[in-house]
Parts: sequence; C-alpha cells; structure tokens
Amino acid sequence: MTKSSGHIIINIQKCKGCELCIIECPQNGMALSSNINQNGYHYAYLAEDICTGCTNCALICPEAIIKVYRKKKSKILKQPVSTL
Amino acid sequence: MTKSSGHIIINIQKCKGCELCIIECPQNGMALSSNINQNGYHYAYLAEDICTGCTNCALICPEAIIKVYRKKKSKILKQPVSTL
Amino acid sequence: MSISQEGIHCNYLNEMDLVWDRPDTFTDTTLHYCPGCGHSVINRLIMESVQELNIEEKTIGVAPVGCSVFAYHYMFIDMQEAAHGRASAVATGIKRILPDRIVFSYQGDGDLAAIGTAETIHTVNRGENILMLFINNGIYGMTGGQMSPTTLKGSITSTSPDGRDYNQHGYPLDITKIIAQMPGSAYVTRQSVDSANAVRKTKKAMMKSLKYQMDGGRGVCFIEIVSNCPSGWKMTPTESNEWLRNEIFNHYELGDIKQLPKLKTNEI
Amino acid sequence: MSISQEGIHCNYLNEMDLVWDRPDTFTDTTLHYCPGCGHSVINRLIMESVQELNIEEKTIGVAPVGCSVFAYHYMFIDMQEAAHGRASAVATGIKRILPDRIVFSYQGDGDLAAIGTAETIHTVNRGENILMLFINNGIYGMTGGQMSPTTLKGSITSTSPDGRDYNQHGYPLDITKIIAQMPGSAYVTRQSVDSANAVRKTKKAMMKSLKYQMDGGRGVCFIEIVSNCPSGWKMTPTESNEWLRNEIFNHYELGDIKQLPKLKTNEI
Amino acid sequence: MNKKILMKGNEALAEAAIRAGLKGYFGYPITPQSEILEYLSRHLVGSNRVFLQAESEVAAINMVYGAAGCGERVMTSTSSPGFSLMQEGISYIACAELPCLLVNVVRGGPGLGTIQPSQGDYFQAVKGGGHGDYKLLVYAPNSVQEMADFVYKGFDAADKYRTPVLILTDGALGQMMEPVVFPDYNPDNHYTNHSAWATRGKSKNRDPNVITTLNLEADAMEKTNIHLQAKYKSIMENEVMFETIETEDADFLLIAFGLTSRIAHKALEMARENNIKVGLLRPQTLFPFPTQAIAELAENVQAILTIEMNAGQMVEDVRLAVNGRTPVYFYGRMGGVIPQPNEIYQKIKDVYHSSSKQISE
Amino acid sequence: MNKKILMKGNEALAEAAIRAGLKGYFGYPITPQSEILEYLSRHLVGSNRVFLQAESEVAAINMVYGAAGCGERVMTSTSSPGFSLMQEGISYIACAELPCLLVNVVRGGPGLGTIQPSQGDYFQAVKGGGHGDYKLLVYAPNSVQEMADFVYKGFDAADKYRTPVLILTDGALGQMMEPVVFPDYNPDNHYTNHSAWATRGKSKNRDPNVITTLNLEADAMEKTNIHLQAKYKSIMENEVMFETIETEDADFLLIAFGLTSRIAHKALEMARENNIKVGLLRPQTLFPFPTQAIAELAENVQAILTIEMNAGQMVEDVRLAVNGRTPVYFYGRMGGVIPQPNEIYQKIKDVYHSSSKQISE
Amino acid sequence: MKFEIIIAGFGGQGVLSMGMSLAYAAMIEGKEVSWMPSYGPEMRGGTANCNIIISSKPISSPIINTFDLVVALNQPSLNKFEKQIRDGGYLLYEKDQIINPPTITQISIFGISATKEAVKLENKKAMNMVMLGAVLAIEPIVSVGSILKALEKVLPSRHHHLIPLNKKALLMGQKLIQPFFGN
Amino acid sequence: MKFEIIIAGFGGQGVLSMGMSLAYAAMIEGKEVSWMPSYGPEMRGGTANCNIIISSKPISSPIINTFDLVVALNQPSLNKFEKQIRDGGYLLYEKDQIINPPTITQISIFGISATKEAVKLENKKAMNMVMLGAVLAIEPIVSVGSILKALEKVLPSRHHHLIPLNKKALLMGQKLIQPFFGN
Ligand SMILES: Cc1ncc(C[n+]2csc(CCOP(=O)(O)OP(=O)(O)O)c2C)c(N)n1
Ligand SMILES: Cc1ncc(C[n+]2csc(CCOP(=O)(O)OP(=O)(O)O)c2C)c(N)n1
Ligand code: SF4
Ligand code: SF4
Ligand code: SF4
Ligand code: SF4
Ligand code: SF4
Ligand code: SF4
Ligand SMILES: [Mg+2]
Ligand SMILES: [Mg+2]
Repeated sequence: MTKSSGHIIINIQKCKGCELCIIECPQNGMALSSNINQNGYHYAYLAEDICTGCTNCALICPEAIIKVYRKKKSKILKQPVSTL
Repeated sequence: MTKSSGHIIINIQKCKGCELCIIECPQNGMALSSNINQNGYHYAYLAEDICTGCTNCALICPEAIIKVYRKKKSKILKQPVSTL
Repeated sequence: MSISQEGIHCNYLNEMDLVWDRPDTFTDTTLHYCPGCGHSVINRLIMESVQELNIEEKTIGVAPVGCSVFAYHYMFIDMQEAAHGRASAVATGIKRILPDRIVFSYQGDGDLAAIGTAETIHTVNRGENILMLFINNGIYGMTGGQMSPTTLKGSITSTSPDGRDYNQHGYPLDITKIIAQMPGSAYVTRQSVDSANAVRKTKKAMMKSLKYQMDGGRGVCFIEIVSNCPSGWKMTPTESNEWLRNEIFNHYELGDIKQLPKLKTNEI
Repeated sequence: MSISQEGIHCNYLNEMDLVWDRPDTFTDTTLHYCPGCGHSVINRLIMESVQELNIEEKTIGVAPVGCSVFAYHYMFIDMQEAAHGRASAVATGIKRILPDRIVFSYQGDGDLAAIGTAETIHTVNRGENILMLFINNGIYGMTGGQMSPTTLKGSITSTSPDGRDYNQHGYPLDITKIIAQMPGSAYVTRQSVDSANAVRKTKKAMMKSLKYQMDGGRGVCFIEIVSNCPSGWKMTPTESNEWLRNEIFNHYELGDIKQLPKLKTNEI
Repeated sequence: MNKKILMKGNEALAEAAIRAGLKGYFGYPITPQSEILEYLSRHLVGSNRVFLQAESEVAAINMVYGAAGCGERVMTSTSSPGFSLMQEGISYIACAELPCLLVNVVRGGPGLGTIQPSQGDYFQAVKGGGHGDYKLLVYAPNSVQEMADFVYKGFDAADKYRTPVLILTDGALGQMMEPVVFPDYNPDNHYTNHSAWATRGKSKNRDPNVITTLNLEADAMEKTNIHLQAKYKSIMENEVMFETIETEDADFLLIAFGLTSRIAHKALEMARENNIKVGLLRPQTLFPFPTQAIAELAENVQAILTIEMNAGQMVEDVRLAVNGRTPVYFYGRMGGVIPQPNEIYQKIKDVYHSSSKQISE
Repeated sequence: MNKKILMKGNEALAEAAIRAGLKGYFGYPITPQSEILEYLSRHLVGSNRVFLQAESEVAAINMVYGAAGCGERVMTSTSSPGFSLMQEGISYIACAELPCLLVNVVRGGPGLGTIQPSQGDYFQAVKGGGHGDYKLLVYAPNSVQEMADFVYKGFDAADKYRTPVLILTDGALGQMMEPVVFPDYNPDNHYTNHSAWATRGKSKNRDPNVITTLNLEADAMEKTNIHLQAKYKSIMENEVMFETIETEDADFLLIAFGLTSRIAHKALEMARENNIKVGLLRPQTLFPFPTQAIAELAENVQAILTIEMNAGQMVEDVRLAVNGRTPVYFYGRMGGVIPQPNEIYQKIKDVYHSSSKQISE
Repeated sequence: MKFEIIIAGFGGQGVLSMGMSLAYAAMIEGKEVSWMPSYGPEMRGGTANCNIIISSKPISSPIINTFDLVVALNQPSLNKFEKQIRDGGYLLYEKDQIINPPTITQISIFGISATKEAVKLENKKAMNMVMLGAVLAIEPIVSVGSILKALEKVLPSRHHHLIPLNKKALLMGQKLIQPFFGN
Repeated sequence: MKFEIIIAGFGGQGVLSMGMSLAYAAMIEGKEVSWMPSYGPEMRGGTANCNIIISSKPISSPIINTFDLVVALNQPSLNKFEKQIRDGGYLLYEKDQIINPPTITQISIFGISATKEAVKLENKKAMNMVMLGAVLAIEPIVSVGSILKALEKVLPSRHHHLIPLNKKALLMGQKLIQPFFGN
C-alpha cells in the first residue's frame, strides 16, 4: 500500500525485460522479477515504495506499457499528457 | 609571308566556326571567313600578321585543330608540349 | 495463471492523476521489435506528437522496409509502406498531391543513407515540406546485422568481420551534416532516445517539426535519432545504450545542427 | 575544291618550333560535339594529361551516357561506356579489380548529380582512388536541354518553361561542396575552360590528380568543370562563355575547394 | 465535331492525359519520350496539378507509388533503359493495387542501344519485368490517334481494376506527327472515388488505410496472389481489344502490333494485289492477349506470320494461342530497324509458297 | 575422395565461387541471400580478391559491369526486389557481352512480399527482365550440391560465351543445409584469356578496347543483335541440361525445376506406389530450355503436369515445346508457399483420371 | 497520290517548322499526312531533318528511306540524302551552303540562293519559306493558301504578324524555280 | 527410416547449433539429412527455430509442417508448434521457461529443467546439449559419439575445449529422460 507521491502500473505480460526502466528510475525503485511472463520474459516491477511519478520509466519503456500516476492533484489533462 | 614571332595553321575543314579562338587571341589577329568549309561552317583564319605563338587560340579551340609555331628556337620538345 | 502485478500495490489510485499512458494513436498491438530497441520508442513518440497536435486525420506516414516495416501496425493513421530506400520519393508523391496533409517518412540508415541516398539528397534539395525521421542505428537491423554506411570505424558486423576499415569500406557517412548544409532543409537536429531526457528532447523536435509543417513552413525538417540495435550489436539493451553514450555520440554529436527558421506568418 | 588555308601565309615554318599540336592520344576523329562546346576541350585536356604522364597504357576511362557518350571515339585508351549515372560505380569495379591502373570517370551534371547521386556520394565516401571529372553545364545536353539539378534559379529550360523556381524545382545542387566536406575526397576543385588561362588551370588540376593517383594517393580527386552548352542554352559559343563569366561563376565560384594532401611517400 | 490537330504522338498522349484529369506526373528525361515531360511541364499547370521532374526513373516510379496511393490519376513515362529501372517499383505498384498509367516509348536495345523505334520490350511488358507474379494491362497504339485514345481507356481501366496500366509504344509513334481528334471526355463522369482505400488522412469513422505489399506469412502472401490472379482473369475476360483486317476470307494470317501493324497492312495490300488472300490481326491489348480470336482464326488459315521489331517475342503468345493448329512463322528486325513493306511481302510469298506446298504434299 | 561437408546452400555457392577463382564480388544485403555476402566477406580475402558491399543493387550490378569488363571472374547475388533493380544493368552487361555470374535467391513476390521461397521470377529470368532482346544462361539447382556445382558450370559458360549467367534458386535452397562435396577444380585450367577485348590498359600493339552498348545507327545496332542471337542459338544447341526420372515407361509426365522438382519426385513415388506410371523431367537449364526432350516425351504421354511455385510461368515454355501434342496441366502455389507432395499427388490423380477418360472417350 | 519528302539542314535553319507547315497544309486539304523528325542527339553536330508523307490513302510506315524530293539546306545533308532520291525524283538545295554540288543523275536538281532572298526580305529566318515556295513550284502538293492557313497553327500567335512576310517568301521561292522550267 | 524434428526457442538459446550438431552427426552416420532454419526477420522478437530431417532415403521437401518431435525452449515456441506434432510423436520442452504447460494429447510429453542442469555444469550455454541428450534418449536417432564428432565440425576450433563439457551435458540430458520411461 503505497505511501509515496507516485505510482506505476506495468502491463507485465507485454514486458520484454529490457531493464531500461530499471536503469532510468531516479529512485532506483524498480527491479526485474525472477518470474517470467507468458512470453518467457522476466518482467519489471515496482519494488520499492518510493515512486515519485516522474514518468522516466514510462518514457523510456519501448513497449509503452507503464502507466504513471501522481498524487498531487493537477487539473485534469487530456490523454496523452504532454511531456514537453 | 609572316614577319611576326609566331604562326598558326588551322585545319579549316574541321573548323566549326565557334569563334572562340578569335575572342581569345590577345593580338586580335584572327577572323572568321565569309567562306564556308565542306561542312557548311564559316571557318577561322589568321587575318593579321601579328601572331606571337602564345597558344591561346589552340588551347581554347574545341576541335583541337590549331597548330601553333613560334620563332624563337627552344630545345626540341616531345609532343604534345606541356601547357602547365 | 495470469499474473497481473508484482511488487508494490496501491489502493489510492483514484486519488491520483494518471499522468502518463500509452497514446491512443499508438495501437495496442505488441511490438515486434527486439527487447530494448529504440524503434519502439520512436514509433510511439511520433504518434504521441501527432495526437497532441490533433492531426491524426491529416497525417500520412511512410515507412520503408527495415525493422520498422511493420510500423503501420502500431501507428493508427494512414500509412504507406515504401520500397527499400524510396520513402522520401513516396512521401514526395504524397505531399505534392495532397499539399495540405502532414507527411513524414521514417527511415533507417541502410534505407536513407545507402540505397536511398539519391532520393534523400534530392528530396531535401527540392525542399519538400515534409518531416524526415532518420533512425540511425549504424547497422542493417532487419537483414541480420550487416555493415551500413554509418557504421563506425572498427565495428564488427556480419559483413565487416574484421571491423570497419576505412581503406576497404570507406568512412562513416554523415548524411545529416550534408543535409544541414543544403538550402532545402529547414531544421536539422540529431537526437537520441537512450534516456528519459533524450526522449523528451526528441519529442520536442518532432513537435516543432510538425507544427512548422502545419503552419505551412517550407523545407524538410530532418531529425536524426542515433539509436541502438541490441540484436545487431550483440549487446543487452542496457549495454547498447551505454555504447551509444560512450562511443557513438562521440562521433555523431547530439544537438541541433540547423535551427528552425522563424515563420513570418506564425511564430511557433 | 578543297580550300586548305586562308589569310596570312608563312614561308619560314621550318625556322619555327611547333609549340602546340593535337595530342596523339586524342584521335583524329571529328568531334560530334556542337560548335564551341566545352566537352571537346575537356576531352582533349584529359588525353593531353594522360599522354604527358605517359600512362596511356595503364589508364582506363569511364564515360556514361550524356553528350560525351562518344568520348571513346576520341580518347585513344581503353574505355568503358557506363549506364546513365553509374560511371563511378563502374569505375569502382575497375579500380578495385585493377588497383594499379589509373582510372577516371567523366560525367555530366544530370549523370553525376541527379540519377547517379547515390553512386557519386558513396564512391567518394569509400574514398575510391580514382579521378572524377564532373562536367557541369547546368543542363541535360544530350536529351535536348532539360533542367538539371545544377540549373540556376530562373533559368528557362525545356522542362522549366517559366524558369527554375525554388518552390517547384528546388535549389541548384552544389554537389561539389558536399564532396569536399567528405573525408573520402582527397582533392576537390572547381575549374572552367572558358578561356585559355582557365584551360591551363584545368589541365594543371588534371595533372595533379593523375600524379596523385599514380603515386598511390588515397581518395577521390574531384574536378568540377563549370562548362557551357551553347545548344541547350540557345546561345552562341561566345555568348555562352560570357554567360558563364557573368552569371554562372557568381553562383559556382571557381577555385580549389579542398587542397590535395601531401603524400608522405612522394611529394607531387 | 472536335477539331483535327496535327500533333506528335508524345504530345497527343500528354494532352490526352491532361484531358483525362491527370493530377500528377513524375518522370525523367530520356529520348524518345522527353516531349511528354516537356509538354506537361508547360501544360500540366494550375491548382492541384503536379508536374515534377524526378532525379531518376527509380525516384519517379516511387513518387507515382506515393501519389497513386492517394487515389488520384497519376502517371509516368520513360523509354527502355528507364523502364528497366522502374521494374522494382512497378512490381510494388501492381502488388499494392495502385491505379496509374505507365508509358514506355520503346527504343532499340539491349543496353544503351539506339534511340530508334523498337518492340524489344514486349516480354518485359507482358511477361517478366519485375519480380513475382503480376501483370500490367498493356495497350499498344499504332497511330497518334490511338496514342491519345488509349490514355483515356488506360486511366479508366486502371481505376476500374485498381491496377497499373502500360501504354507500350515506340520512338516512331512518339516522335511522328499525325492528325488527331480528342474525344469529348469529362473526367468527372469517370471519377472513381478511391477514398475507401487511399491514404488521404484517416477520417474519424474508419480504420487507417495502409498501402503495403508485405506479408511475411507465406499463406497471407498467397492470398494476395490469388486475389491478383482473379483480377487478371477478369481483365482477360473483359478487356481484350484487337482489330482484324480482311480476315474473313484469308487463308494466310499476319499478326503484328503497334507500328509494325501499319507496315504489315501495307504488305497485306501488296499481297492482295497479287491474289494472295492475306488477313491481318492486330492486338491492341498485349495483356490481355487476343488468344481466343487467334485460336479461332488459326483453324482457317494455312499459316500465320508474326511480324515484330524484335527477335521474336509476341510470337510466343501467338504460338501459345495457336497451339499447333497451324504453322506459325516469324519475321523480325532488331535494334531500331523498321521492317519495310516489301520485306514483309517477300516473306509472305516465301512462307505462303512453302506452306501451301506443305499442305499439298 | 573429396570430403562431404554439411553446408547452407548460400554458403556452398559462395565457397564454390571462391574455388572457381572468383576475383570480385559486389552485392547488397537482402534476405534470403545475405549469407552469400557474409560468407564472402570472411573468405574472399587475400591479394587481388575483392569483396565489396555496394550502396545498392543498382551500384552492385554496375560495379560488376566495370569489373567484368576487366576480364576477371566476378559476380553478384541478390533476391527478387534487388534483382528487379538490376535489370537495366543486366541488359547492359548482356549487350556488352561481359562474362559474369548473377545469383537470384528468389522469394515470394510481387512487391516486398515474403522472404519465403518462390519461383515467381522465372519469367523475369528467362524472358523479360531488362529491356531489349537478350538472354541469360539460366541454371536452376535443386540441391545444395548443385548450388555449388552450377557455379563452376556457370563461370565456365560465362567465359566461353562472353555472357552473363544466372543461377536462379530460392530461399529454401539458399538457407537449408545439406551435405555437399566440392569437386576438384583448378581455375587455372579453366582460365580464359580475355585480354583481347577487356579494358586492362591499352598495350602498345593494339587499338583501344572499348566496352560499350551504344550504336546510334539502327543498322549497326541490329548487327549487334544478330550477333547476340547467333550466340544464343549456339547456347541452345550446346548447353541444354535436364534430368529425367522414370520417364521410360511413363504415360504421365511431371515437369518441375529447382526445389519443386524434389517435391514432385516425392509425389512421383507416391503415384508409382499406386500404379500410376509417372515420370519426371527436370530442366537444369531454364534457358536454354529442354524443348526438344519435352517435345519427344510429349509424343508418348497422355498428359503433362507442370508444377511451380508461381502462378504458371515455365508452363508456357512447356506448352511451346509440346505444341498441342498432349494436354498440359499446371499446379502452382504462390507467394512463398511450397506445395506439399500429397497436394501434387492429388493433382496427378485428378488429371490422370480426367485425361485417361478423355483418351478413352 | 503519295508524295514523300525529306528536309534536312542545320538546327537553326527552320527545318522542322518548314516540314510542319507543309504537313499541316496537306492535312487542311484533307490529305493523310505524317511528319517524322530525326530525333535524339540531334543537338550535337547541329543537324536536323524531318520527312513528310502526304497521301490520299492511310499511311503505313512513317519512316522512309527513299524520297520523291530531298531538300538539303547544307552540305552534310546533301551528302547524306542525295543517294536516297528515287529515279525521277527531285533535289532542291540551298546553293550558298553547298561547296560540293550534287553529282547524281536520273533526277532533277534545283539549287537556289534562298538565304540571300530572305536577307532581301530583311528576315534571314524566312529562308525556309523561300525553300518551301520552291518546293511547291517543283511539285504543287498543296496550295500557298493552305500553307498560310497552316502557319496560323504552326506559329505561336506572337509571331502571326510575320505571316505576310512569309507569304512573300513563299512566292519568291516559287519564282526562283521558274527559270529551271524555263530551260 | 525418416525422422522429422523442429527445435525452437529464443535466439540466444543455441537452437540453430543444436540442430546443426544433430544433422551433422546423422550425416557422419551416413544418413541423408537436411537442416532448415527459420529465416529472415528472426532477429526481431528474438525467436528462432530450425527443422531437421534425417532419412535413409533422399529427402524431397526440406520444409515440413508436421513433426515427429518438437523441442520447445520457450513459451511462444511451444504455443506455435505443439499442434504440429504427429499422432504418436513427442514434445520435449524446457520446463522453467514454460508457464502454460502443453495440453494436447495423442503424443508423449517430456518437460525437463535443462537450464538448471547446465548451470550445475557451470555453463548455462550447455543447456542446448542437455536438451539434445534428452532428444537422443527419447529417440536414439544418432549416437552420442557421432554428436561429439559433429561438434568438432560445428564448433569453431577455439571452442573445442568445451567438448568434454558438452559430453557431460548430453549424458545429463539422457539421464533426465529416464524417469519418464521409468513410469
Ligand atoms: C531492393 C531491396 N534491397 C534490399 C532489401 C533488404 N533489406 C531490407 S531492410 C534493409 C536494410 C535495413 O537497414 P536499415 O534501413 O538501417 O533499417 P534497420 O532495420 O536497421 O532499422 C535491407 C537491406 C530489400 N528489402 N529491398
Ligand atoms: C536510365 C536512363 N535514363 C535517362 C537516359 C537519357 N539520358 C541520356 S544522357 C542524359 C542526361 C544528360 O545530361 P548530363 O549528364 O548533364 O550530360 P550532358 O549531356 O549535359 O553533357 C539523360 C537523361 C538514359 N540514357 N538512361
Ligand atoms: S515514475 Fe519515476 S520514480 Fe516512479 S517508478 Fe517510474 S521512473 Fe521511478
Ligand atoms: S522498459 Fe518496459 S519492457 Fe523494458 S523492462 Fe521496463 S517495463 Fe519491461
Ligand atoms: S597563337 Fe596567340 S597570338 Fe597567335 S593567333 Fe593564336 S592566340 Fe593569337
Ligand atoms: S576555336 Fe577552333 S573550331 Fe572554333 S572557330 Fe576557332 S578554329 Fe574554328
Ligand atoms: S534487429 Fe535491431 S533495430 Fe531491428 S528490432 Fe531488433 S534491435 Fe531493433
Ligand atoms: S548539346 Fe550542349 S553539351 Fe551537348 S554537345 Fe551540344 S553544346 Fe555540348
Ligand atoms: Mg539501421
Ligand atoms: Mg549536363
């Protein structure tokens, strides 16, 4: 149950285990599972409750399978959010 | 009968009458004939006895049909003479 | 059996804003690219940009053969798949016929800088009003890792088994520099997608280029993205990105090469 | 009926030296070029150079289609006639197989800078050890005067009836500048043959380039010769040369663009 | 009545294209077809009409691919070496089912060859050409009038079948002037709305349109091929065009297309004057080929003589049609040489006598 | 005895080329033939041997033109779309009479198609392809062993006739491994001195050698063509190669080349087990085609079934050979699909029954 | 009726438009016509020619190798085509462009100084119309009136003011031929 | 005798060389063989496979759609090929790579943890040889000795020192199959 200001949800069945998100997380909050998904890939997951919702992992993820949430209420944005 | 220090001989049957040699002669010694050659071209000729043998006309002549002679004896050169 | 999540769970998602999600214009299809391949990111970025600018209905993309040959499976817009090397000629045909549409090509280094060199140079020389995306991974990814014109000196590929050698194979071709010096290019930049920040910058370049085209700007916008090919390079994705930063960017320096001209009608 | 001379006659020819004559390597065949065409001069100059360097027996020339397609009628050396645009690829094939021969290509602007752009760029990029002669008359002479990539703005040709217009036709392509910036070129110069002095300079550039190749120098020597096309331009030869000096050279500035590197083994 | 104008074949073709609603032309100069470019550079003007001189034939055919993919009437033209360079692109266009008009003003080959008229590209046009199983619908005009007429037919057929159409002509027909009358033709009445498949920007209410020729799975690629073959079959059933001259009572049949057919016609007259009952069949479409008509005529003639400006190409299609029913002879000139009427007449006499001998034997 | 080695078809072909004295290779990557490049990039090394990856297939074929013009053994290889791009260059090479080896490892077309094996480029190889009247001498291997063997044959024939030779194979034969034995072959014993015509630098005692395909005068160009046609005639007389299997007592004949012939062979076995007397003729050269042999067999069989991995291309040459003597049927799969033995067997049964019915009727 | 003619000379001499005017005039008169230029690298060397066939019946081959009439405007053209004239045919040439006059027999030969006449009309370019007038005097294939109508089609409208001049030239050409028949 | 087998998995798992070793060994034993890889854009997605035909008679089609034995080294391969096994055929798979085990019947199924065993041998890459040992235990197409001889050809000489390790892996693979037959 997260206490941090952000959160991510990964569509792990589509993860290819490239680990780029893990490298890119400034909080070092992510890790690669020792389990595999249906395609035989070890997948990434949020391992520590320190996510800030910075979107780095989502931006680098080649499979575009990371949803990022952030606590601090902002005005509702149309999808997808500009990263400019 | 030339008195000047140079002379040219043009293969006039091959001349195409482009007049480039005439323009290029620093002595203004050349002219275009009012006669035509076997191909129907008015041809160039040395009109005034003021040729210095500078080779300009020969160098510019697209048809490469101008032989240039120069009076002042130089050591015998192999053909063709370097224009460098 | 289906695992859906692992690790930290959050009960307060409804108190949070969804701040990043896959764009709608980027279909749900699983990408065929190898794990960690930059193509995936770049495919997505151009669709993000199209969507944000609300031009899905007037954008036509052109991707030739190369690893990105299936791009039309992911990009939810009208697209043409071009013969190897001819994307910019195809894009020219489209843009000339439909000048008010937004047209981009998406080409690899084998495509744009080898077989398609003439089309590339002349598309730029004519100053076609299109965006050209140039994905330079220094290799023929699709066909199994042969040397490309942009492969760096010493690199071992399946057709340069002893490494690229200037005497035998020639020099890495800096086609982007050539394009930048041509009057037909409006904007020329070299970017990458090896980090989140690089991704942000690349997207910015795409947005700028598309807006310029929307506003009737004249000339080719050209974005080179120096990217990886983990499979062709025989590296892990992480290694490949490090290789980019430690070796490749030294040769292919990132950054804007030719600034976008200000449009008289409309400042972007 | 045959007239043999007119004007001044000279009785003392035997007291004079023959200081200029048609070179032996340049056959006696009447040239098919139009009156005043620069091709004729350039054809001769390369043969003069080959002869002076005594390399008739090891030189192989390549001329593609274009007005100079019959160059092999005039050049008394082994030659190959190449498909349109492919002279530098053909020359590459020859030079790679016979690396100790001297190889040159002789190409027009349509050939080298339009259809053959890819071959041109990549021959230079590989740094082939050949001499490329680029006869830029800004038009497709052979096919009757269509616009070429190097045609200047405003010029009327048979396919740009209202003059070349940047928006429709693009910009005059400065391929020589592109080549100069590539590491595969050893020497890049832009010359002309519109005056006797220009002819001298062009020949000097040819001699330098051939010597460099003879001495095993690496990389392409590239000589652009900005030339005329009286027929295509619809001018007299004299007018065409004036046009060169008054208009064309302003855009295509003459002179060396990239100096020949000094060879370590042998100073030229 | 529409006016008779004296025009070059190449220009009549170009003018007809404009009148047929041409939206885009992409081409590259080459003799003997450069007049098509030159004419269009002057006259294909005005809003939404594009004339573009490409950097090469390869670029031109791929521009046509892109432009045809937008569903507009577009074309290119070239001559033999340039047509060879287009083969990859044409294979793509055929596979992607893009309607467009191609023109090959043939000259004598192989290689650089001559610029004189030839029919040496028959095989390339009708059989081989690019890789894979595809066909072009091929029209072969024999006059300046048909140079124009077949442009309208060509665009209409291209639209109808979503297929590239080729006008196979030659340097003589392209360069010569003859009187021509342009028929009334309002492109709007022939307009085919291609927006169902063309890439013009994905409107809200449909999925993306994709122009592609790729099918990594062989099974899917076979389906594409089956679809193409079905289309070609329907073309064979509906689009055959040919002309017959004095075939009713003929016991000797000439077959020739394009320019050659005019010379054969002259030879026919010479033969008829000498009481040899010669008829002439002229295919106006080369694919589809008038196989049926030839097979039927073959039943009634003692021999067939095919005349071409090549080493013998269409004669194979004639033989396939005849299938042994009667002897098939061939007379051809190559490399840009045009056969003269008397040569053909001589050949008719030779064959006629030997074949009637055969028969009486 | 020479050793048996397990090798890929593409690699066996490349290795054979090296052993045949290959001096220069110029090519461009494309699946399913890239192994030829890759193998040669590793093994075609050492003094005076050139491996060069060109910037395109167009450049590659023109490098071959230049290199072959120097009189050395040179080659290129590609797959279908790349072969289309080479057509202009090939027409030039044929016209300039330059000996060289071309390889097309065919994949399913048209367009980008699949990368699976196909025989869809038969027409392109044998009839059309580039512009003008020329022919390639075309070998069609059906095993990895022949992928090697035909390289030697190919270079020898190219040298002998001064003509480009094509090995037409497919993705399956290129990619698969089978045992192969390399014959003893010393290129020096096969060496043809080409210096009489090749451009290697004009020695003092001769006039310049010129490689050209240009003849502005149609008459001269026709002479070139007559010379080429005479050469092709001599090739047709001397170079036909084919294999027959159980044709002696056959009353039903299969005709297939390359990979398909192996599957047809299997179907033949199935038919023979069921007492249908099937024979198989396999052309090993596609030009020259075994016309004579087929015509003779056609006299004795009730029907012929041609099997191809295309929409029906070689079957036209079969029909031309048969000339109506017996019915000719066709079975084909397209776009990269390989027919299975039982499909063919089924087709044999269908045709066999209908044709024997026909005959008994 | 069938008449086959070739007109040959330098590029700038108006060879092609001379032929075109003739063909157009014949078309106006309801005849079948074809006009075929030499084509291709005609620029180089600067020579050009066109042949015209005028016939009452449909025309088969538009390319012909023998002619009823050859019009030679320069020496190379004369050298090239004089042998291709049919027995009983005609050769018309521009006298001042020719230094080696024709030697063949079995045909009628007409040499005229058309350029000089055109210069007199103060338009050197009208030389081709002088020649065309001469053609019509040799063989009245079409009327001068039809040529004038044809010129309205062949000339761009900015040159229509030259038609009266061209008429003069045509008539002059006809006149130059009269002495030959006078003999 | 004829045996048709496909080996499929990720690119890095040694799929192609495993098949090649088997084919080479069969050739050494005098059999007819063919080996056919999946080819083309196999890089993308990272899957690879090859099929091997071993026969006492010449081999017709080298491309086959049904198999006597499928070796699946990952889940997608298992999903793709399990339906192409002939009745009475075999399926061998790497247990730890599979989360959805096979469900088909009419065939014999063997799941083994080859990677774990290879790790025990301190060379994860030897996994493919463990699998190959298992294949030979299921159907003794060739002898282990022939495989070892084949490895001398298939492996570049710089890797020949690994042959003893591979031998261990092969034997280990054979052992892992024994319990299945023990049942
Ligand atoms: C005419 C032609 N030649 C070659 C090929 C084979 N081919 C397909 S993609 C490709 C190059 C891929 O390299 P690149 O453009 O750099 O794209 P990448 O796969 O690296 O993204 C090649 C050579 C082809 N399809 N068509
Ligand atoms: C494939 C092909 N396309 C077109 C042509 C026609 N063609 C011959 S030369 C030429 C261009 C000539 O221009 P350039 O190269 O500038 O030479 P120039 O005649 O001006 O010296 C063209 C388009 C051809 N022969 N082959
Ligand atoms: S959003 Fe940022 S902090 Fe949260 S997991 Fe992703 S990279 Fe780490
Ligand atoms: S970046 Fe995406 S695909 Fe890669 S490991 Fe992370 S979630 Fe998986
Ligand atoms: S050599 Fe010099 S001076 Fe003499 S004619 Fe020629 S240009 Fe004039
Ligand atoms: S330059 Fe030569 S061709 Fe020209 S006028 Fe002078 S002599 Fe004649
Ligand atoms: S081969 Fe390379 S470029 Fe292609 S998808 Fe795989 S990693 Fe990306
Ligand atoms: S057309 Fe132009 S380039 Fe060609 S020969 Fe004539 S003047 Fe020279
Ligand atoms: Mg790449
Ligand atoms: Mg030019």
